[in-house]
Amino acid sequence: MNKAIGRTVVAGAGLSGIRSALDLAETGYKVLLIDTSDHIGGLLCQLDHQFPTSTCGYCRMLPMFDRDRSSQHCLRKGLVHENIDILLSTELISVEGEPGDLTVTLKQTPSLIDPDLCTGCGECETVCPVFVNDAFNEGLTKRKAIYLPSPQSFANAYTIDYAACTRCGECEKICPTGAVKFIEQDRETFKILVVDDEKIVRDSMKEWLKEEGFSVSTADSGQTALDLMGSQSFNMMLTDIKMPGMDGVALLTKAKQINEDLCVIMMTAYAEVDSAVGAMKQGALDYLTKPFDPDVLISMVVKIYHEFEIAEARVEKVDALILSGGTQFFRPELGKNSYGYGVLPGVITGLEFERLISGTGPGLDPGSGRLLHPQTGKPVRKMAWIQCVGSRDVHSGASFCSSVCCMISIKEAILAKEKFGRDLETTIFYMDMRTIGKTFDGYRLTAQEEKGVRFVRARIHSLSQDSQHADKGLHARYVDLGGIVHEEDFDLVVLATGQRPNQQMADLAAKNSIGTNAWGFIETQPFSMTRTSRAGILSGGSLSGLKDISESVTCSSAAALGACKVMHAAGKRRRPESDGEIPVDLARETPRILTVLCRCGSDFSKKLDVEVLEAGLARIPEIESLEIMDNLCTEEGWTTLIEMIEKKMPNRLVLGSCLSCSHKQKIKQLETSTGLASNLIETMDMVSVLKRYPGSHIREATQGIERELKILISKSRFKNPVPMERVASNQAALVIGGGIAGITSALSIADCGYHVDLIEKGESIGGNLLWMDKTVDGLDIQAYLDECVKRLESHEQITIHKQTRVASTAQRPGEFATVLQHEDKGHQTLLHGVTILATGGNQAPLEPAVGDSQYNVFTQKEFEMAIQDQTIHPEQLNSVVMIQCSGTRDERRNYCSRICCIRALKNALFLKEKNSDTQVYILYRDMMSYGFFEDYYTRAKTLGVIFFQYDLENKPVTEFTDGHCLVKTHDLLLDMPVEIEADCVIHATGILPDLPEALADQYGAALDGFHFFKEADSKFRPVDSMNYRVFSCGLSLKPCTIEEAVSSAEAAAIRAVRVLAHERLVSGKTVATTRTATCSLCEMCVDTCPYGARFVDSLEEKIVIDPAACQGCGVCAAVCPSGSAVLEGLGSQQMLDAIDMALS
Amino acid sequence: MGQTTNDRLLAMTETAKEMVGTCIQCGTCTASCPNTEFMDITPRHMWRLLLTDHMDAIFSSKSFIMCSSCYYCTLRCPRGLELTAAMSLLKQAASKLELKQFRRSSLFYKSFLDSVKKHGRVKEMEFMTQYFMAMKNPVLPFAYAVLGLKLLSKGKVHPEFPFGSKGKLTALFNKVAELEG
Amino acid sequence: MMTKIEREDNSSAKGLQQFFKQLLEMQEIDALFLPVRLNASTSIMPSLVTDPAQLENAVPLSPSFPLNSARMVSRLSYKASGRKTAVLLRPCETRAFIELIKLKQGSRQELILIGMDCPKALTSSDYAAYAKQAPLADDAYIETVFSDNNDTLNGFEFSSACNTCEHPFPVNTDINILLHGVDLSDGMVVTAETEAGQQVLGRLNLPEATAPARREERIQQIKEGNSTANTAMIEDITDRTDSIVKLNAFFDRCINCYNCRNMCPVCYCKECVFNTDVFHHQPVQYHQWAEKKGSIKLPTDTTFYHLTRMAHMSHACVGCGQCSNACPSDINVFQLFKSVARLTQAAFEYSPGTDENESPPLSVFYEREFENTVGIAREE
Amino acid sequence: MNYLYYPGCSLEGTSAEYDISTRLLMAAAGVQLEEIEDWSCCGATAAESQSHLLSYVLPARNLALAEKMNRSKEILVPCSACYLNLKKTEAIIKKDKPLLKKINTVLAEEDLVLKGEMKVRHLLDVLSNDVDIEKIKAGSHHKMKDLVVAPYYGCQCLRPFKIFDDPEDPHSMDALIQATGASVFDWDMGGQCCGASNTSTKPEAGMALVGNILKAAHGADAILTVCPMCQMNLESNQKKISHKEGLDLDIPVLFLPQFLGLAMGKTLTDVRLDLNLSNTRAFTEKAI
Repeated sequence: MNKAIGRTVVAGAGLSGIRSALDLAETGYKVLLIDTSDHIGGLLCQLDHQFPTSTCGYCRMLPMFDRDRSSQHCLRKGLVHENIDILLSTELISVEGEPGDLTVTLKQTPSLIDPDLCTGCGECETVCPVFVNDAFNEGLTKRKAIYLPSPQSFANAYTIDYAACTRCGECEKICPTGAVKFIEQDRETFKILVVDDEKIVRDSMKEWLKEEGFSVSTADSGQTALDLMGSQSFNMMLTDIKMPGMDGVALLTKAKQINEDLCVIMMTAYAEVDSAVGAMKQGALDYLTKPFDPDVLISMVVKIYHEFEIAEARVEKVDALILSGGTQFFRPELGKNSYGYGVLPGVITGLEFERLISGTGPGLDPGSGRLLHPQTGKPVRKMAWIQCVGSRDVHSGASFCSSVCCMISIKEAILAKEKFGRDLETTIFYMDMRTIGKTFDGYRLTAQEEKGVRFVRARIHSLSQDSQHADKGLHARYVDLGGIVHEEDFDLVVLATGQRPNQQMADLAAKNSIGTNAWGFIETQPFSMTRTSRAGILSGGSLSGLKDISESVTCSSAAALGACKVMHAAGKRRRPESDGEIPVDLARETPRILTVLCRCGSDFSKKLDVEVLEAGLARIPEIESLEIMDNLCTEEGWTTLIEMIEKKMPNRLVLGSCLSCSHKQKIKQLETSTGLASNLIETMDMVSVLKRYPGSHIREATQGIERELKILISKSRFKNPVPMERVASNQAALVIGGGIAGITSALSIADCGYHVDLIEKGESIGGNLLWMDKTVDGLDIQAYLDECVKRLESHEQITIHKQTRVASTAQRPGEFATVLQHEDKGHQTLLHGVTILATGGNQAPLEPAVGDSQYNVFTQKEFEMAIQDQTIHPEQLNSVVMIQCSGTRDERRNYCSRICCIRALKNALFLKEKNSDTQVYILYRDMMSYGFFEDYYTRAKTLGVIFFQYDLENKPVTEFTDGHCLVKTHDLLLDMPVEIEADCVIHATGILPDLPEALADQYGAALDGFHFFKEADSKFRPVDSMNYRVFSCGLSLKPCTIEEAVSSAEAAAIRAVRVLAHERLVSGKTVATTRTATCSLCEMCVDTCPYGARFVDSLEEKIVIDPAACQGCGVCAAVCPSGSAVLEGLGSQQMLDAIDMALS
Repeated sequence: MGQTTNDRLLAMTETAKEMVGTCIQCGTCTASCPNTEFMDITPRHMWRLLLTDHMDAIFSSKSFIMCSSCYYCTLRCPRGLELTAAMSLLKQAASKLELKQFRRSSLFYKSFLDSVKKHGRVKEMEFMTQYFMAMKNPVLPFAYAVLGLKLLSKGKVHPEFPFGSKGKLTALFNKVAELEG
Repeated sequence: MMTKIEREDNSSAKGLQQFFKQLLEMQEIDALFLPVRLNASTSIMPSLVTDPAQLENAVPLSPSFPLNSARMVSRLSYKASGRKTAVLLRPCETRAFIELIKLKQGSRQELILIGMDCPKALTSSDYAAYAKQAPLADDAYIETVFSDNNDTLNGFEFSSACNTCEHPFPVNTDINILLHGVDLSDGMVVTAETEAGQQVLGRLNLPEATAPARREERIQQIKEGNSTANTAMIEDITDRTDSIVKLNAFFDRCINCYNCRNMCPVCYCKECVFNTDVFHHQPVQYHQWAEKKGSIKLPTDTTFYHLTRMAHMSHACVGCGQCSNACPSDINVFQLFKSVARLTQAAFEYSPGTDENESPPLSVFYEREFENTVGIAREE
Repeated sequence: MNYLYYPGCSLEGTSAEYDISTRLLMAAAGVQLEEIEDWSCCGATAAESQSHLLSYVLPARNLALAEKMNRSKEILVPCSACYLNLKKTEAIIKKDKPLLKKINTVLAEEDLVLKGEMKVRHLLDVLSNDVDIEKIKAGSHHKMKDLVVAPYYGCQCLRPFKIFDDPEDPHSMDALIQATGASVFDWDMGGQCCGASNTSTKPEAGMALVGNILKAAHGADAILTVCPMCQMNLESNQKKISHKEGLDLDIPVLFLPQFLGLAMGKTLTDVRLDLNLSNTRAFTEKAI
């Protein structure tokens, strides 16, 4: 029986959507990747710089093996993958059905520009008369109504901003390829009802909207409106909120009962913004604040008209759904706006700042290299960042912490310093600095001590500006720890705006019974960061709460794993791997190169001297001929090219055209229709070469084109189609470590149908979970563990080896051979294709100086175990002191273990629950209750837990005297000594990883400075090692909660399944080889290969390569002095020849 | 200050302490307060003292008396704490305990309420006179003399005792006192 | 451990022979590698000796330096032979060998490396002339070269490599023979530098020695003298080669014989890229070049060849001078190479041959190099 | 439009002109006011400082009286302090039922019952949201067109209850001022505290705050207020502060309804400008 190929919809094509999609596509499943915006890449398209390198690394997410199935360029430019279909400007409307059989309804707004025809020449942009704020630059610059969706976009096709476009038709007239086609719009049929008790409002709105071609009716009260709706149907209603009798909100509810699809926009005065926002929760689409500009009204209406009228519905059958819409940022102008965002010049959001200083940003002064104020254009000397804007603030409806803003602001402050010099003063005002990652605390120290960023623990309540003295900048007032009130002026203030749920996803969730939490974020199931309340629907990335890049990527991979399990369970198959014909060996054939140039609908004689060009190329013996053709982008043009190739039978082709005709997919098509191997086709972007010679410099342009062509010709003439290398790949996994990360990754891989050997050095499975009782959320850990272990033990694809360690391992292309050593049973050799290092970690032991068990001094773990053993009784405790960061976050172990604060809160809440009279004191440095954990911090405070902040200079000291235990600390704020008599002291000692360097080393993995697993890239490849067959998860990777451990384990699992799914792995076209004859076996290439793709075969005395691991980076070729390490298709000979040709 | 007073204060400020329980000492209140520069302890520090039971320190300062109920702190506190109300509770405690250093303001309020209790509505001249007498500070009235004369001349204050039966709200006041113990 | 090699018949040379004989007679040592005067000639060549009797022709210290022995020791050690060999090397030979070890072209697993204060060398042609004048003058040579005044030898200038050498003292060896600042009449000083060296030396039961009193002072003198000479030499060569025109002129006599490469101790490739098809041009190529410029000199790729060799190996150049020694066209390749090497080695903070654990620059990447590499300069 | 009216003690005494001008303006705008019978003091800041329960009982009595009248569900309050006390009570009894019960126990002494039906509205709220601004425009004689006036809101009509204006950046008076033809003085002191409650007990603190406001108002022709405490504080300390600072800080201070009344053609006597403590001559000369 030919089973169907598994297919998943990924809704949201930002970072997390792309991660999920690629993981599934690489595994061999089909993906439909959709996004509501007009370009993929999401938020990261707007960010040029990432922590900690201050560069971008988006491309590190691209496939590593069989990579020619996918585009291999910057993901901000776009993505092409054989297994991924991408639909932009598309919204997910509904989802029905069961896992393995879901029906999703999509709504796509068609573009007025045919992307296949658009050459990106930009003529339309020059004639477009409309200027609007460029959303990509966060409104800091202007753009036309016809524009490139993102400056990096690869497709290079223009798009039209429907809301701004006046449909003047100029672009349609000038487009040389006829790509712009305005669809006949029938706005007459779009019926709008305006409801307002004020006549003047009704009348003017009617007039404005009629001018745009819409049909408009009016009503002076809610009742009249309802009456009208009874007699005719409307598409849209604009209603005032405050009206006598029935108010707007009541009308909304009733109108929706009559017509569920009615688009409703609320109109409101300042005082009712809250009710307008409330109305949006009840189904209103948007709101307008009175008084409003007609343009704002029109653009809102036109946009909705497009989205709901022109958009086409589309129904797809899929197996699973991954929601990855991300989060939205808090918009100060719509809520509590005490910082005058949008009002005071120089108050910007973090994202705006990133745009301001991006490579093309308007904030850069190319002359002086200084940062310029976006409004005044004057150099910026003093900047401030204000944290927790719209987070940890009940007045803006956000009692949660947004988790990542602290790090973002540190990054931005460092960037400012790096880009504009140390003289630029930078200050971060914060409440708690939440550096909750293993390298974050160090980054903060770098910012503070090396870069000179000032950190002030104070909240600025508002900003003001002296309207008469705008040059004084923004005035801020804050109080320092010593109680001194300071007044300071800043040129630029960056607001670290917090997270808000993605509204579109929240609406979708509400309509499709997908559970959300108290704040409207998608809620995931216990111990999972991806499973939603509906089976088969997964949440990826930040949708369930803001995450940094690495956590988002991890969570999205975990979501992909979830989808993969669904598809496997539903019996779906993977896409068969094309065998790929072995290309003809051309080594002995004389190269015959056909050179074809496309005119792109223009007159070449005005741009090029074709005769000169022909004469120049004719002296190259390998040239078959130079052909000029037209409109390659059309069906007809394409056929002409194919016919030409069939007639002339060249064995190589050099093609000069616009970008869209020469991208990978088109060339692949050409290969299919002509049999000419795609790597024998060289392409040139004619449009951009010719752009270098504006005006009528025909001679220069001809020379330029000739030079470019000659380079391609030289590249091409030494080429031989290389059969793609394949390496047999072992399809079993080894998981080292039987904690929750190991268990989860083993189960996950096994659930996808692959065999797993799990080894555990101890006698029982469960790791740290064995000593835990409940999570801070009150979830029963033992029940969860029992269930997991039961599944593990009964899974037919899993073999468990307890009391077993790795004795040694050897690697060859496609396989590991690991020798296991059982405590009693001796050795056993396992062959496996991937390795997951889930060796876990432990709570660091108590330092002997602070510990004294007879005085009830514990680590957190010891305390919890003592409670369970009933060696201490919480009811009897009078005073408990918890000391956070004990022996950690200082020179000894300079990282934050992330989970100790949460654990302390959990224990504090537990103690208060057992005995509300127990005094609980938490001595902390920064309270790391990130994300929704903030609520437990608040709850602990509400229950009377007393928190003392201390700093490194005054660490708490414990003294023991005849039966008494006294903790001495220093209250940082009050600057006074504090002594607490305690009958129990609990130290949060942090996490120590348990990943032996020798073990990691054997598998080609590395450790970081703190002995955790070192990620291939901490942000974009957070569970991978540089060896593409080795992964890590759980505590050996980094400190994490149980949910986070499960998430990283699932991520490691899908990353492994990606490899395991292939019997044979296909390399990329560009891979390195070794010429054994000239190789001196110096092993320089082995040492330098960043991907661990090279091995010494000591039996045969040669270097062997795993072609799937090789990324064609060419480092080996660079270090090899004898030229024995060769990059296929990019040999020295070709390079030298290309130089000669360019100079000839 | 004696231990007993401290204990009484602890009991009386229990509600205030609960009200600021979730304070994270971010300092927004202090930076927002128009009277900070006249306070010996800033609100940020005061909440901290309250949370750590340093009643003696709080009540040996006069900071909370300086609160002019502008509600900026309440408006801006990211934790949503009703700080102005908490300030009032501290004022109440100080007043009930008749702490010496708060005599001036306590008496001011007391005189005011006495006037209300008697007449239902307040008559500025009456309560001011009472207040000055209670302060037993013969010089103090002169500070207000100019304003007083001005008001008199505009006919805005009436030196004679006002309308309304004596003891108009006495029943209410007594009942409140009874309920509050 | 510091012991003494006593003179034999008032001859240091014989004393040394005796020392090596004792070594070879030890059970642990199967063979000795050291310079031996060949029968029936004045030529002194590195030899592998297994018969102690044949050590009477051994000349451990001489001005003869026909080739850098690192290449030979590499041949003896790149794989296990099952035999233990003691190897006597000049400091520049040791350093070159250490580089080869890093490149997996040799191993010290089965070797005892014996180093010595450098006895300097004449160029091969000068040595031939000198040997004619003073055959078998081994002791006189030792007296001269380790005296305070050793600028010339019978009127012959020492090789410019030796005069400008900044590391003429042994490093990375197991056993060292010290000669500078030593009162040779009282014998030579031999020290053990590693545990392996200690074991060997301990068994020889040599008399104890004290640290030579004037040694530090001599080392300092020599270093300073050579360093001054080196700077002058580099200034001079830089001046002569600091443009592409001058550089081409410098190499205009090059005949692509590749002798310099063949004699370079660190040029370790089995087959040089210049011997492969990369530089085996199509006939049409020569014509195209000639057409472009009007004429071209043949052989082509001469300067390119030297530049490539510098690119590949200058980081590992130990400054032994054998490239110049081998050049039939009398091009002072060494001087140019050393001047370039000084820059590349400084750029990578790399010191070839001094630390066996220091990885070759291209095989490691330090994050601090990132800014240099990607060209993003950060404000500091 | 029809509201119950709670003048409060100050409007009976020190701020009689506020009472008079409010009644006059509302009548002109076609709004009927009916005074709550037998109203009593709201407790001001004094009750709050002395007794928690009392601070709610005093306003509650007035709310209960209003409910008893059964005429309108909305109470118009010109005095910001009274407004806040009444508003607080209105709000808390919706949430804190035990407190409501306690309050009713006390009110039983006067045979009163509080149900919680009344909505407390500030005069400014009613003026800017309920009163048809066209009426003010229509009535205004453009005498004010050369004037630049500084709207001063004070604290308690803005905070903590966010009802009709932005508590950080209030602007509700702008439209009313512009309706008269006058311009709005551009300043950001409108919502700042004037320190009235401290002027008697801690004069230096109170003076500092009034001083800031008076200084910032330099350049305006008048300050408009909507609170008797603010009015008194801004008016009565001008001389003292001017003397201390060595500046001329004299500025006319008017209640908003006085100003609107004048604009709409009422006479100086009608709005009792004679009762104002500040020197209003400069203002009257320029305006009329």
